[in-house]
Amino acid sequence: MTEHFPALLVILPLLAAVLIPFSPAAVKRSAWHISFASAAASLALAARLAWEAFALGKVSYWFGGWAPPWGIEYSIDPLGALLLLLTAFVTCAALSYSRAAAPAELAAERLPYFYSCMLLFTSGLTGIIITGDIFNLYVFIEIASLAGYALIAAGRRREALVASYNYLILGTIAATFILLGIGYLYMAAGTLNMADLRERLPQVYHTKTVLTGFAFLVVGLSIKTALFPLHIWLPDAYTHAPSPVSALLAATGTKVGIYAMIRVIFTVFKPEFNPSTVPMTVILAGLACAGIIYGALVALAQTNIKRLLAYSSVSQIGYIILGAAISNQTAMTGSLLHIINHALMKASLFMCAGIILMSTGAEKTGDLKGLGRRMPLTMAAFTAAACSLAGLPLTAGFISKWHLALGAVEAGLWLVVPVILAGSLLTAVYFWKIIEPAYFSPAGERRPVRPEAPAGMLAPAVLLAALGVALGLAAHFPALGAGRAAALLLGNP
Amino acid sequence: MIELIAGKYNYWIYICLMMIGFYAIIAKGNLIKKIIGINIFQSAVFLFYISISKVRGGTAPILWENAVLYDNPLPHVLILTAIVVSVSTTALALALVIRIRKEFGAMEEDRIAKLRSDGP
Amino acid sequence: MALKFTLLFLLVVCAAAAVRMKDLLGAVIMLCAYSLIMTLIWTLLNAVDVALTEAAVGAGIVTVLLIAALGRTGSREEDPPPSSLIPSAKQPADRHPSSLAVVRCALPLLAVLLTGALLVYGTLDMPDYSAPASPANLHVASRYITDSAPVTGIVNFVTAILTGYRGFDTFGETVVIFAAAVGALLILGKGGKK
Amino acid sequence: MSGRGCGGNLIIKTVSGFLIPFIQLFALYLAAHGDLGPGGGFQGGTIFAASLILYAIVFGLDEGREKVYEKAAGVMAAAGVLVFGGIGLLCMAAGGSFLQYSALLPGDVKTAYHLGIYGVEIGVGLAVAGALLLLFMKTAGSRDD
Repeated sequence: MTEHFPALLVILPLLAAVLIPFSPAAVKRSAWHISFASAAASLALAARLAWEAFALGKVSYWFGGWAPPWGIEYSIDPLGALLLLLTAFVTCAALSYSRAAAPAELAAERLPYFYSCMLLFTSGLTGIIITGDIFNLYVFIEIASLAGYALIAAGRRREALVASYNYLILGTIAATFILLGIGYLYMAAGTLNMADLRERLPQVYHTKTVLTGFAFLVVGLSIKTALFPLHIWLPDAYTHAPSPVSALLAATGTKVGIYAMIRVIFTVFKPEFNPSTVPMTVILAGLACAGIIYGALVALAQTNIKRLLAYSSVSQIGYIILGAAISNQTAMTGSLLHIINHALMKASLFMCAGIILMSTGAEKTGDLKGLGRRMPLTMAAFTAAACSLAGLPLTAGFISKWHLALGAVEAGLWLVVPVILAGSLLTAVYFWKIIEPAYFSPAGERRPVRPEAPAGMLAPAVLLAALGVALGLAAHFPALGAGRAAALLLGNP
Repeated sequence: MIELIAGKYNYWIYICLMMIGFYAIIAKGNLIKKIIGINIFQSAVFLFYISISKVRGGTAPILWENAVLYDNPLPHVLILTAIVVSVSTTALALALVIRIRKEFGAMEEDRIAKLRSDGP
Repeated sequence: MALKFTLLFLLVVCAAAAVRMKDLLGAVIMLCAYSLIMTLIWTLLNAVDVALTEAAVGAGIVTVLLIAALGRTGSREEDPPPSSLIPSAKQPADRHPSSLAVVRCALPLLAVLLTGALLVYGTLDMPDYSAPASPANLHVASRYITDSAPVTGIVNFVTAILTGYRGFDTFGETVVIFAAAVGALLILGKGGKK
Repeated sequence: MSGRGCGGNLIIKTVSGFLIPFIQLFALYLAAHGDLGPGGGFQGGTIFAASLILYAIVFGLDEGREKVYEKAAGVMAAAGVLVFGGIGLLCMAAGGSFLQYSALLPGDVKTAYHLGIYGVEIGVGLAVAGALLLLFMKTAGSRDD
């Protein structure tokens, strides 16, 4: 049975998602239970697969029993295993948060559809992570995207509809670019399997066809990952989506996009592919640096909490891409660590923002006066997560940014180091805008309806933030795992 | 030069179509017009894939005893999948447009932007 | 050859007309014509399965969905924002701002031309159209043609790949359309009265 | 739209009433003959959905029963995906990998393929027809909005 785990990891949540929305009322009422059970099962499968992938280096699964270049292959290396584990874990957290949050933000009759879309979204992401076939990647990108568009528009706010529509338009342009890039690569190499492409493409690296295909793939994936300046869909979408959706999307959606980009750059292509006409890595690193500073500066100017968090995402995505662009062992380790760190922390932050909105109605940074005393747990989780994102010592963020800076120094990119430091400083400043009134201002006239949020919402937020601190204290383990994943990816074990 | 044109003009026509659709998506303000643009944009890419599959002298990819050469069936399969994805996207986009129209009473981007900034 | 060239020309005309027309119903009809011509071209290119699907989906379902949506949203594309919605003090500034006009036309045009130029650049050393020895036709595809019928007993190669070799993609495809249906329900709510 | 029907145009109603059964027959033919010629579950399902949409446009659907129709279409779509996935899981249970039809009948590989592919085509057809019908009903909406 264990040999089928890669397939089951994707298929079980998909079938659960199909089962929920059109079943008899009794099944629909337990929609949350079904979706949480399948997410928990996915987490268990992912844990088992991750163990196997780290032990063996690679796990692969052939659909229909067809050998790889002819059939579709699933393949999991340590990097994929890390992402699988992360996605499954955050999905569980977001679902347990949804149990109390979703009924507050959605009409009751839409809940089964909502849970179905959550499962479709995460199984789409899982499919993207696990697949070894580049066209299958496109299909699962579309599953995740369609579910994502619907999820953003699920709430009661009408602004969310426009945000979702704009995301749909940009996302479809991105997907079509990806499809086009796949077509160009197929035309040059005659195969769709990623490992096979890696073997066959070097003979045609010099052609304009391959260069163009590569460019379209990277641009398409950059839109999906919201790399500056293609991030324009992100702030509105994260601001107006229901809070469990913001948490899930911010934690997993963009990360998986980055993962797909890393796959294309490092697995489909070899390091030898460095077109002299267009220095791809320099452009990526430049855009990443610009994104770090731009996102942080715009976040500084925001008064809406969720919008501030959204721009903070633009900035943090810059860090992750920066590490991938520098692409030496240390920087890549930092990049992977920051994927984990940012996923956990941003999920926690969006959950806290949702809790605050639900119990006090506060959306603006100015409305938080005195909240530190009234909602101590929520604000403690928020503060811990913010510290970790800013990269304070003893948090997970410190380890990831330390690796990034070290990697930049190793690569001789001294100019990048001040950008990393300035970005961290700005992160601390914009989070201070939220934390300062909460702890150091006398309470305003807004009184919370309840002293704290329901435990079901609070627990995942606190757990995720605590994990950030724990990973920072026991920095050895995540760094070891990410280091091994990075080494295998870059081909220097 | 002539050989270049003769060998490549099929590809250039699909690029031309694609750019017409792309222009509609990014320059038009009407929400339905953008969806029409997306449809043109995507099917132009489909045309590109199908032109990859054509082989000179090939017949349709169905087993036939008199056939010497077949056209490449793989792009056909990929495009069948992509067409389904395309109609799904269109349908979801239309659902969004209908809700937007209901909530804002408008279908033009700048009018909606105004309503958002003035609105409650 | 001449037929195909004419059809390709008509395709461009229909696409341009669909984009230019202010009457959205007309634009949808143009899109339908575009799909039908596409169907004919694909038939000429021997992609019969794809042509059949495009006829049913592109010319059929997409047109019906668009017209049904137009019935609920109104079918005219508007030029300038109506003045009643603009605060009167701002009106002169908003009506003919030259900078806005630049953003509206020149910037998209520039983006489109750049993208198109990159795509054309990519075609320059592509294998010629319909060359039998291009890599796309040699590696994986040739194996499908020689093996699929003897192994699976299915004489239509497209079906053999669609449900056999790449059956999991097809599973993904049914999930995509299912996701669209659930997504539409999530956005629009259940039927009947509110 | 679904409540109205097409006014009282006798010609349209007669012609459609005559055509719809043939369209449906053609749809079933396509769905069943994907292994021999062009066509398959997807095309068959789409054309079947189109015939029902034509019916809805010409004759109108029973008002007040939209929920029932919607439910039926949804169940159809879900059943289609479940049939497809179920066949995949069945292959797994029989010892193969997901969608490895040859595991279904170890002795006779070609029959196994035919069986598996028929099942899959039925699944695709149901899923596509159901989902497209549902999408049409949602897009066309009911009369009161």
